[in-house]
Amino acid sequence: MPEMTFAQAIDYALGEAMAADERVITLGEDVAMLRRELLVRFGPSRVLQAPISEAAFLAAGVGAAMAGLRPVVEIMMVDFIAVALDALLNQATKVRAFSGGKWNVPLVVRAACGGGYGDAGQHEQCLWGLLSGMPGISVLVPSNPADAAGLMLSAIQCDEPVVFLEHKLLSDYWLDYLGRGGRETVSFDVPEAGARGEVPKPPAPVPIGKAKKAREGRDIAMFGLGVSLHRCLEAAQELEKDGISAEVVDLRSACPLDREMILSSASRTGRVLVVDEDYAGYGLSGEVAALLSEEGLKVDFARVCAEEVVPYARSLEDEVLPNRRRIREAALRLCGGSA
Amino acid sequence: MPEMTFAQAIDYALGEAMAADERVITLGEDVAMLRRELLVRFGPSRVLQAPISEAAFLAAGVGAAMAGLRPVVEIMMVDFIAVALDALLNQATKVRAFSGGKWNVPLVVRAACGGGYGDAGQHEQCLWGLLSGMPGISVLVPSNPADAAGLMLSAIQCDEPVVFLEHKLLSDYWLDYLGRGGRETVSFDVPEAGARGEVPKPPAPVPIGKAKKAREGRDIAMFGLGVSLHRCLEAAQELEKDGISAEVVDLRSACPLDREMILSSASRTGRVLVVDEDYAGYGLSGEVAALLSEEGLKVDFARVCAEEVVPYARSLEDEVLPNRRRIREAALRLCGGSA
Amino acid sequence: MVPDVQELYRQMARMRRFEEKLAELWNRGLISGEMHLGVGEEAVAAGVLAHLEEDDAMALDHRSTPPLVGRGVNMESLLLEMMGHPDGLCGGRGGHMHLFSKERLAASSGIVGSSAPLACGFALAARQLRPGKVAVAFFGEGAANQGMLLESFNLAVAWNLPVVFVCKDNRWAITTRSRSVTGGCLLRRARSFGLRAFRVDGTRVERVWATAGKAVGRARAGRGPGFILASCPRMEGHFLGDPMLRVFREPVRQTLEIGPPLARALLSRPLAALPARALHMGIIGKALATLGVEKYVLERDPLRRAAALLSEETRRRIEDEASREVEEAARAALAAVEGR
Amino acid sequence: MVPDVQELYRQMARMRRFEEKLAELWNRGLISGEMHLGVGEEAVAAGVLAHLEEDDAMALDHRSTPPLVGRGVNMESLLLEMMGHPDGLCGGRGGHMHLFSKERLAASSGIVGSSAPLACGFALAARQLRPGKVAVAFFGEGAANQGMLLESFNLAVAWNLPVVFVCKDNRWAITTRSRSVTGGCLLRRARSFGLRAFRVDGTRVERVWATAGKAVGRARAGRGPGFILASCPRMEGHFLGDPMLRVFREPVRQTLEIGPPLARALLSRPLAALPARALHMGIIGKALATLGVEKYVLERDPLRRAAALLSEETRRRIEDEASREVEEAARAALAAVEGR
Ligand SMILES: Cc1ncc(C[n+]2csc(CCOP(=O)(O)OP(=O)(O)O)c2C)c(N)n1
Ligand SMILES: Cc1ncc(C[n+]2csc(CCOP(=O)(O)OP(=O)(O)O)c2C)c(N)n1
Ligand SMILES: [Mg+2]
Ligand SMILES: [Mg+2]
Repeated sequence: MPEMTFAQAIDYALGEAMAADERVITLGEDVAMLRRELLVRFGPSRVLQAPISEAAFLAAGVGAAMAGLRPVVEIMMVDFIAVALDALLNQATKVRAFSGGKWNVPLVVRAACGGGYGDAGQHEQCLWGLLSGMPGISVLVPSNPADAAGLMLSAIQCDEPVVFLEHKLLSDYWLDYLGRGGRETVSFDVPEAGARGEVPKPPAPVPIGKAKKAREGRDIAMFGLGVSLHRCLEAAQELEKDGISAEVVDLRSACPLDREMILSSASRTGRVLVVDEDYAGYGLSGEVAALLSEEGLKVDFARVCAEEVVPYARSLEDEVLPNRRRIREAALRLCGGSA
Repeated sequence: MPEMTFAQAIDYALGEAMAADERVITLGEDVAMLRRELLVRFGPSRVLQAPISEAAFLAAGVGAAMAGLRPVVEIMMVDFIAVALDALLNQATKVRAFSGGKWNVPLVVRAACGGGYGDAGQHEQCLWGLLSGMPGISVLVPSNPADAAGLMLSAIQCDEPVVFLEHKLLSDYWLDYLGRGGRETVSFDVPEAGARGEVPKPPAPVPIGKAKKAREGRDIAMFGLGVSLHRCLEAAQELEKDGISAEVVDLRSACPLDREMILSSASRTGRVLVVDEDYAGYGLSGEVAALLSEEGLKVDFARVCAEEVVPYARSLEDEVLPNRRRIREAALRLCGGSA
Repeated sequence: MVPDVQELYRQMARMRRFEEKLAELWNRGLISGEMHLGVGEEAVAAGVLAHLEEDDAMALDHRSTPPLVGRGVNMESLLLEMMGHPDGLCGGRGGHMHLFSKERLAASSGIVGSSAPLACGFALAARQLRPGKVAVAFFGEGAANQGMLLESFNLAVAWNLPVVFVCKDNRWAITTRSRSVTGGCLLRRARSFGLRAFRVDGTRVERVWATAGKAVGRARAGRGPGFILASCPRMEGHFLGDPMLRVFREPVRQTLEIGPPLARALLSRPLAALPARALHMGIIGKALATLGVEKYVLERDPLRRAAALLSEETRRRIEDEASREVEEAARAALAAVEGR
Repeated sequence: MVPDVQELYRQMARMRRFEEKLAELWNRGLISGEMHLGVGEEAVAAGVLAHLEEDDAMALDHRSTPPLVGRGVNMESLLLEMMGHPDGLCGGRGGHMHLFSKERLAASSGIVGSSAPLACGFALAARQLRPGKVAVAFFGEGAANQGMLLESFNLAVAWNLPVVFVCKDNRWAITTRSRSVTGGCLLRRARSFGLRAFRVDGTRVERVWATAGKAVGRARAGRGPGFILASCPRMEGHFLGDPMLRVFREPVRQTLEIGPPLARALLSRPLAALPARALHMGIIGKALATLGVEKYVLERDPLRRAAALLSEETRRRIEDEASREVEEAARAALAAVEGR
């Protein structure tokens, strides 16, 4: 298995899918440069450079998907979905339902997400909670190259709308574009295991909605995804010194959730900590709580999330995004100790 | 206290606010006809007819609010917010945070919401879950004329962005426009206590984020808002015959939630049923579950929500929206009985 | 080339009879929700559709029944859908604002302006998968202020998509006179994005046919997207039961409903200068008056105008056929609904 | 009226020196994230701002420092903000894409196109609360394809708002040649919505000044919104550290980075016809080449051009003053940052 960066893995899977199926196309702003390798391979009729018109080109992606293509539409950063949400909320996710199951929308929306490099909260949001709130959509948030490739493949093969989120802190070119800019004078807390790793060749699809146990543990189950998954693992190591054995589950998709694994980890440990870089309220962490409560699983529960708009200053940002310290403290509290 | 319809109460409060403060204006599509009484009173410079350009006129509302006005912007139906979400997600709710607390946005977004009259799920959504997921916003969902007037007043007085949702089933003119169309041949399950009632004169502001106990009970606490509140009350009556004493709480706002009342009702009854016309996933019901779980309150929990896109056929719609039967069954299950 | 006026009229008659049936069923309470008819738009639909081939696609707005009927979607399944029957076109789950026919590559949406980008996507797929096929978007002049639609004009040009945008200009958006909230002129607006733009009297089917022929032909040949601005009357108000129309149809009852609150508002304190108030009152009065005038401009009925091109006998034969087709579909549909 | 070229140059020099300082601090790692400079846009900013009065408002895009500096926002507080210091303009919470000065009614946003509707709102409030005051929106030519911005053109006309839209046409949107994704011509586009539209060479401050005088004057007098299309160079790439620029600045290292994967892609299976691939490769090559050419069109530097209108002595005096002001602000800001 070759080693790849997170970003390479995604484009590798996309490239393989495009090679295997002529109906797969990709479009978005600056794709001629961002996906130049795909452009060179597949030409401008399948790698379409778009104007700054997210609403139109995302909705066009819906139409293209309805009419037989399998478009991967890039919304450069997920924050910008706000100008184009209609295409998802009122079009893509409604077609299957309104048509009585007769028509479907095999659309992939690809977007960079997440913070940790100092762009502030109009460019560093996660928004998977908001997006997951629409019935009829899947929202994937890989945390490592192999999953990234496998989930991209599954997204393209899926017959329903899928949002694929690429965390900028794992994605070297985004981090370089937006954060480093070629400087040696700045540093970022990049989880190495997420940014680089082995990827099966040919890429193997990773099933949508299946979580993965990233670490076994007895005392507490921590649920995370994307960069937060790595923060959980980092915290779990520290917690070991505190005498706490933490299980860590990589949810891999914000929606659908892997009920089974969540329930089994939660019931076995009796304590649940959701770590979510997205906003705390009305999102993923609440959904996990509801899922547990609905099943009558009465566990100790806490969450570590972004509680407010991500501020610009790196030091403030580090406190708003879930970090090791906050995770550890929350875990200790849950386990009856104190930090 | 004069009796008013739900719709009259809102426009009454809005009219009083406009009379008291020149900075209050209202704008939106068709307001010259929808708010004709305000137009006659305050003229076209304060009741502005807008083109079908929600993105621009909502964002203009943000700018107007920043520059000293207190705009009430109508997005005819909340579903259409999808074309204008940027104004809320990336502008209105970010200004206070990004400006370091130095600038704020006293904006009210008014929109009709909800179903029960056969327009299907591109026009009958609630979306308060999606909207509540943005830090820095309040989302109000009154269930009766007095609250509608009082909350509208508070929304206008609030210095931060507020979404005010007007349920179409309670609002006679919307229901007539969209559902009845002057026909005698159709009928709707309108909760009378919500559609008409006494309203204090002058209108009394209702504090934002304060729930109200709508019914006392011992065995189970049901949380609802808007039309769902009435469905809870109806179900509670039936449950009485089943020997179950149900408490019903009108949340009145989807965000912020009244932590205190939710916790007290939940802990007293030990059983919680969230009844929510909005989508089940990643929304209000999850947030209530998280809130309870975070407090370590281990109650029996269930939710009755819209699980999917609202279908067109009235009979199908009736099953997708929370109804008495589903509420009663869920309550019975929670209380250990069966329907 | 000359248009086949008989065939065009036949399609228009089918659309009209069908929608009259819809109105009847709606009034009987068998169709729920808002029911927007395309009565008055038949010449636009028929004139454009005459140039469509198999595998061409259509993106439609909230007045989508005429194009669907014109494209040959089964009338009974349409009626069943409107009545929310499981055998309806969409299993009763879409309803009249959300009609989908995958076979015919036709989709409607109740979100104003959304048909334009959808058609761009249809056109993009056509170019990749079905070269020589085109997509058409139908929408109103009010939609021409919606951002995603304006973006689509640009997108279509930037990507040279085989798409034709058809703007049905009935001059109203619900109760708003579109001119009063629209800057400039829509023809120039479309042109300024680089679209080839045509203006046509949308009540004259033969002219629509000729204009659409040019626009569709160009798009099909890969010579670029087009825009057609077709004026047409709004004969049945915004939707069935339009309260503004009711004012004219039942003046006494409705004035009693609308009048008193307005008068109260006029007099309520604190008072703006009374002349100002009278002026504001005037704004509403004028809107209502204009609407009233419009309403009775029935000589702009496209069917009447097309009928003038035919012999009385031909017209009657076509009408009879259309009525029969609709009645049969309605009978079958009603039987199915009542049989449930 | 004639422009006060000295004053205009003074503002431009202040903007330029300030942004050079930003670049320095950014390179030192003291400023985080994307840093978009307005280097090359100074004549547009200065020429427009010269017509603004107290209580006029500005809505800005991601290149907002020149207008803020020109409007007199304290340099030290701007620098502190960029460095994320609690005493910064926004308490270190906004950063360079989200700068807000309530006193100066100036707000920036990193969402492309959002400045236009924001300015409409500012203008609406001005009309109600501060008659005779105007609002200005700055944005790039790439933003002119964003729906909410196009809607704003219409809204401004429909409501006759006292707003001036200023489009800084640097011909690029990140790595995209805007012409390649934009239909028609932007001047005509603005005009088609009913805006009074002006074109001007945005590198000539005296011309911008004259044009802006007309547009702002009309708006201020309530005679309607305006649009200015001002061409200007993008001298520093899209943002600091722009990888496309790096290719030209450090050709060897960067080509090693970009080259091999491209070559691999060129040869990877399954193969498109090789000539097609060479063609695709050409697209990228051409983009890079164009950028390279652009980069060296430094004679379009607006400061150089404005300087030619002044005596060498005056120019130097102004430059020195500007440098001193910036250096002092930077010294104070750095002291505060290091003192933490
Ligand atoms: C985005 C959006 N905004 C508002 C509405 C409400 N609405 C439905 S139809 C309509 C008027 C549309 O006018 P026009 O496009 O001219 O079509 P017409 O009804 O005149 O045929 C409006 C505002 C909507 N459905 N979607
Ligand atoms: C809605 C949205 N889409 C995309 C982006 C990413 N983006 C940031 S700047 C930019 C290019 C803007 O081009 P232009 O308006 O010409 O301004 P310039 O950078 O050339 O000054 C893009 C696409 C964004 N910030 N917001
Ligand atoms: Mg119209
Ligand atoms: Mg540009």
